[in-house]
Amino acid sequence: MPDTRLHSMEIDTDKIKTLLELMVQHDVSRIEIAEGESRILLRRGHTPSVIAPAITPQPFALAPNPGPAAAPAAPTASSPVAEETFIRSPMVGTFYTAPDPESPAFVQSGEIVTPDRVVCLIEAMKVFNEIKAEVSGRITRVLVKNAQAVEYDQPLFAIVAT
Amino acid sequence: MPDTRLHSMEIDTDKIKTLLELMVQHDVSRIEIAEGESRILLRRGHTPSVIAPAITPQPFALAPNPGPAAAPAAPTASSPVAEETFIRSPMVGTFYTAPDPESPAFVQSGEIVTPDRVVCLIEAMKVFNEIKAEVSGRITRVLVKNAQAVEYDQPLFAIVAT
Amino acid sequence: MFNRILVANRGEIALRVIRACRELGVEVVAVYSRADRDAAYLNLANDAVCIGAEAPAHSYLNAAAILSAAEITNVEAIHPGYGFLSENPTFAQMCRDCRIEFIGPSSDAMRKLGNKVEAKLLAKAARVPLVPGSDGVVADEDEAVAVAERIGYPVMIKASAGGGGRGMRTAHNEVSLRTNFRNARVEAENAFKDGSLYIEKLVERPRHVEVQLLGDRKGNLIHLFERDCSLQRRHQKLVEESPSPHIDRKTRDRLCTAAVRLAKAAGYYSAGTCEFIVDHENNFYFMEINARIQVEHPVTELVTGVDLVKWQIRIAAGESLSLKQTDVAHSGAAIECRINAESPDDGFRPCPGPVHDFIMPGGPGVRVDTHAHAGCTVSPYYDSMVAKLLVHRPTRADALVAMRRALGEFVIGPIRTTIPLHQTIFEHADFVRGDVDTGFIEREIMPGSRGASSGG
Amino acid sequence: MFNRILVANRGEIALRVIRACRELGVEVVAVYSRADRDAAYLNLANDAVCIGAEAPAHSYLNAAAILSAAEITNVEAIHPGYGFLSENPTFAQMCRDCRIEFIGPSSDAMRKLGNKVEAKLLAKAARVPLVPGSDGVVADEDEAVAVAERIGYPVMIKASAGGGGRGMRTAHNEVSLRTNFRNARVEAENAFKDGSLYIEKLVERPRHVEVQLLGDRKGNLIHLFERDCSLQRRHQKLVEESPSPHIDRKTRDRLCTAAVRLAKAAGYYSAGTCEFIVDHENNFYFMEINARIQVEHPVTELVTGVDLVKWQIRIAAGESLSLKQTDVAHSGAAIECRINAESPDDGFRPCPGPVHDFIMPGGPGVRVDTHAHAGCTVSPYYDSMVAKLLVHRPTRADALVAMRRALGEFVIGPIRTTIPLHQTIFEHADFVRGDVDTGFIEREIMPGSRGASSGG
Repeated sequence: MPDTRLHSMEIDTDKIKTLLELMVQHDVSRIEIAEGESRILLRRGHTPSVIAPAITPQPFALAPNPGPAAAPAAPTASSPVAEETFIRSPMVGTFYTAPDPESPAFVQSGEIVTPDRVVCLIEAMKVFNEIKAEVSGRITRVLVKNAQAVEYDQPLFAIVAT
Repeated sequence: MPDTRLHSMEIDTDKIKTLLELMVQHDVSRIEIAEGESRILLRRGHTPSVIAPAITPQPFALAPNPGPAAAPAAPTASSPVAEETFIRSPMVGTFYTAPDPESPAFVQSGEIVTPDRVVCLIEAMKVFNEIKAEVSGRITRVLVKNAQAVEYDQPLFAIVAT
Repeated sequence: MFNRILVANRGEIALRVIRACRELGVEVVAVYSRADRDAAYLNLANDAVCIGAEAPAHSYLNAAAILSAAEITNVEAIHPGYGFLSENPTFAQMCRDCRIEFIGPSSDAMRKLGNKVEAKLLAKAARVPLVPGSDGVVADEDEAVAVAERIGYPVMIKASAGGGGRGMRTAHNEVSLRTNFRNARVEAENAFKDGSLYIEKLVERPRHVEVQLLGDRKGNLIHLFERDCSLQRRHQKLVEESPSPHIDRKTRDRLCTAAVRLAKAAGYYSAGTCEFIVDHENNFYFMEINARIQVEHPVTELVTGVDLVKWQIRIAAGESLSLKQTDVAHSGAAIECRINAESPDDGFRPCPGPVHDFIMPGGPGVRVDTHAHAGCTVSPYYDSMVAKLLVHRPTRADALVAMRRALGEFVIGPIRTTIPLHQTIFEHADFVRGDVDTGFIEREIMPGSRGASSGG
Repeated sequence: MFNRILVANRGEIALRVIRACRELGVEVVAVYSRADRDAAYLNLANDAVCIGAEAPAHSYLNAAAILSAAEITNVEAIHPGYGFLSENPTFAQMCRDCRIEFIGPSSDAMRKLGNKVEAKLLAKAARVPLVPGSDGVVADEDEAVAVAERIGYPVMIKASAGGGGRGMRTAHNEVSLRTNFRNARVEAENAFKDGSLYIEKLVERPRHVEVQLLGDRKGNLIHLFERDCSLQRRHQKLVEESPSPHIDRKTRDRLCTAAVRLAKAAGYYSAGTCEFIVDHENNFYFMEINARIQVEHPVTELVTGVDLVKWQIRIAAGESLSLKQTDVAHSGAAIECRINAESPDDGFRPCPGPVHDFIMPGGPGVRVDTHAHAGCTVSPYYDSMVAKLLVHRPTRADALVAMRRALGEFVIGPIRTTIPLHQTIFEHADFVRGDVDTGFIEREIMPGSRGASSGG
C-alpha cells in the first residue's frame, strides 16, 4: 500500500493522484517535491532495505538532456563531495552582497551564520529583498558576484553545517 | 538487450509490441504464452540468476521495434534454451517439402540428416533450387508449410546436432 | 525592430516564438520553470532564465518573476504566447509601465474584450449578430415565456452568476420553460446565492468558426479568412481546418467582414481571433474575441503563407502592416490535429511521462510544431499537448488523405496519445463529408465516455 | 491503378514511395537486407520481405531476389527508387518480361540515354547544345591544335577509354596543349591500353542546372522548371535549389524547352531529369538525362505543388498526364540540404553508428524527408545520407533565413553529420549572393581538404 504523507495544507489532490499513477507506472518508490511552502512526500512498495531481485531505476533519470545553455546546472544538495549545501535564490533578480556600495558585505566566505542572518539583497521589480540564510553553518563560498543577475533556485552561497 | 524468441510463423507483431510495452511498464522479465500452435517467449533484462544491486536496463532496449509486419523475427542461433539451430533460406521464393505433389517429403521431423541431404526445394524465378541441410543433426521441427513463401534468412527447419 | 525579446511561455508556443525571432534576427530570452529546465528548445534561445517552481502560479503565471527576468536580461518586449498571462490586461499594463512592450493588443482593448458584457455591447454597436435572447435578466416566468416566444424555441435558461455550463437548462416549449425556469432559479440561488436568470436562443448542433485578424497600431486591420474548429471535446479543440467545410462563400465573406468591423470598433491591433457559432442555416453569432495568438494559428499560416508570429512582433515594434486585404489569398486546405498525451479510452486521463519513442511524420505537405522529441518527458504540471500535426494540400480530400498517412507514421511512446482518436475521426463518414458540430465527439466518437469521464 | 506495388530500395526513398502509395491507396511491399531488418519504415508497408545479406550485391542489387519477392507477394509493379537498379534497363526489361511493370521510362529509352554516345547524338539531333569539341577521336597533336583553335582555349584533353575524371588534362594555349597531349597519350596507353584521345572545350567554373521532366506514355511531356545543384563536393550534390539563382528568365525558358525537346526525341516517359552545365555567359550544354526520380525531387515538389512520385506511379499504371505545361506554375523558392553521416573535418569520412539524439526541425516552411529517428542505426553498408532538410519560402532570402534556423534546430548525435558544413555554406557571402559553381566547396569552404581526403 502506498504511504503518503503531506506536509502542507495547500495540496492539490489531482496532482497527487497523477503522481501516484506515475509512481506505479514507472515503479518509483519515492517522490519528494518541495514547492514554495509546500512539501509532498510519496512512498510506495518496499523500503530500500528489502532488496528485490530486479530493481527498476526511475526512467526519468535515463534521459539525460544537457540543459539550457545559460542555466548553470544546479548542484544537488546531497552532493557526496562534502557536507556542502546551498543557499538558493528564492526569486529572479539582481544580487547584491551589501546594503549599499559604501557598506561592507553582509557575509564573507568563512563566516558562521545563523538562520536569521541576512546574507544578501536581491532586487526584483525595484524592491530590495533581504535574503536570510535559513540554515546555520559556515559560508564556504560566495557563488555570485555583486550586481549579477540571478535566476530562481540558483545557488548563491555554499554552506557547511557547523 | 531483450531476448525475443518466436516459435511460430504465424505471429502478430502488434500483440508482441503490446506485450513488450506491458513488460517494460510492469518490469516483467519474462512472458511465455502458448496459444494454439503459437508459442511466444519474451524475456528482457538480465537473467534472474545474476542479481545485481542496481540493474539498469538499457533505455534503447526498452524501445522494441517489432520489425516488419510480415517478417517473423528471426530466432537467434545462439539461443540458450536448447542446442537448436536453424536451416535458413538462402533466397526469397516458394518453399516445397517434396520434389512433386505425389512424392513424399524430403525430410520429416525427427529424421537425422547429413550436410549433403536435400531438405527442400525453393522455387525462385521459375527455377527449383535444391536446398541442402549443410549441417548434421536431427530435424526437430519443420517451420514452414508446403508451398509457402519464404524470405531470405528465414528459418526453415529447426535442427539439433547429434 | 527589437534587438531582444523574452518569451513568457513554455512548450511548443515558446519554440514557435523562438523560431520567429531567429528568422527575424531578434535575440530571444526563454524563461522556464524548474520542471522545464531540461527542455531542448531552451538551447535555441540566446539566454534562458529559471523563473520559479513547477506549479504555473509560481512560474509562468508569476508576473513579478517574469518582469524581473525581463529586467535582468535587458529585453525590449515580451511575447506572452497563449494561455498563462497572454490575455491578462494587468500584466500587459505592468510590462508597458516598465517600458517593456507587451506583444499583443492594447491593454484597453484586452480589458474591453475580456469583459463579456462589454464585448457584446461592442458587437451590437458594430452590427455583428449576437445569439438572440432576453438582453439581460428576466424578472419572472411570464417574461421568460414572452422572450421565448419572440426569439423562438428551443431556448437556454442561464444563471447570470453561472459559467462553464453550470446552471444551464434547455426548454423546447412553454411547459418545460416554466418548469425549468423555477428549478433553475432554486438551483442558482443555492449554488451562486444569486437567482437571476436570462434567456438565450439555443443554437442546435452549432459549428465553431473563427476568423483570424491582424492589425497594426495605425488602424490597418485585415482578416486572414476563417478556421473551423467544430471538432471539440468539452470545449477543447481537437481538429482545426481552413477553409471551413460548413459555410458557403457568401457566409464566409459576411463572417470575415463582421469580424473586421468588430475588431476595428474595439481599436484592436496585433493578431487576434473572432469566434462565432454558426447554425445549419449559416446564421452566425458572435461569441468572443481571443486577444492573443491561438494554438491553431499555423492552419492560417499554411493557407495564406503569412507568418502570424513574425507579424505580431513587427507590429509591436511599431511597423505598419504592409499586407493589404487584397494581398491575402487563401490557397488549398490545411488541417491541424492536436496530439495530446491523453488516453481517450480512459476518460482522456492525462498520460505524462518519459517519451522513449518519437518518430515524426514528414514528406510532402506535412508541418509539425512540437517541443517534444525522443528522450523528453511530458510534464504533469502543464497542459497535455505534445504536438500539432498539420497538413496542407490543394484540396480538403487530399488533405484528409495526407493526414491519415501522417497520423499512421507518427510514433509516440510509451505514453498514450490521442493519435488513435484522430485516426478514428479521420475515417468517420460525417467528418469526411465535413458535417460535424461541437457535440460530434461526445455523440458519435465516444458514446458512453461522457459518464465514464464525468468523475474526472 | 495498381492494387499492390513493391519498392526495390531502402532508406528515405523507400519511405517516400511508401508515403505516395499510402496516399494513393495502393498496397505496398517493402524489401530489406539483413542490415535493414529493424528499419522503422518497414512497419508502414503492407508487407516486407528480407531479400538478402547486407552487401548491396546480395540484396538491393540482387535482381533475382527482388523479382522473387515480387512474385511471392503478388505485386503488379516495382518502384526502383534512385541508385541500385533504378537505371538498369536489363532489370526494367526483366520486370516487364515477368508481367510486372517497372515504374520508370521504357527500357529502350533507358538504354539509349544510358549510352553517352547515343545520348549525345540524340541531343544533337534535337538541337540541344553540347560542349564543343572534336566530335570523336583526334589523330594527333596537329589535329588537336586545329580543334582547339576552332572551339577556343581553354580545352580539355580526355581519354576515350577514361571516365570519372581519370586521364583528363587541361590546356590553356597551344604549347601546353602539345605537351599535355603527348603526356595524356602515354598515360592513357599505360592506364587503359588505349591511347585514343578527344578534345572538348573546358567550361570554367561551371554551374550545374537540371530540368525536371514528367511525361506519360501517350507522348504528353512537360517540364517542371529547373533545379540548381552547383554546390557539390566531388560530384556529390550537397545543396539543391529552385529557382536557379544563376540564370536569367530567358535562359531558363531556353533550358527548359531544350530539355523537353530532347526527352520527346528519346520517347521518354515517367519522371526524369535533364542535366546541363551553364557557364557565366548563360551558355548551357547538355550533360545527361537521369532516367529516374532524383534525390532532390522534393525541391521541385515544393515550388510546383506537384507530387512527382505519385505521378510516376499513375503514369506506370497507364494514366494520362492531366497536367498541361500551362498548369504548372513556379511559386517561391525551395532549398534542400542533404544531411550526410560524414565528418567534414576529417576528409568526409563516413560516420555510421547508432543515433541516440534526433530532434527534427519543424515549424513554418520546413519539410524533412528522412528514415532516421532516435534509436535507429546508420548502416555502414549503404550511402551516408540520413536526412533531406528542405525549406520553402516566398523568396530566396527568406528561404536562406529559414534554412539557417532549421539547421540550427536539427540535432543528430552522437554520429557526426554535415550539418556544420551546411551552416558554413549558408553563411558564405558567395552562396548567399547565389554565385557559386561546382568547384566552390573544394575551393572556398574546404581549402586544403582536397589532399586530406584524396585517400578516401
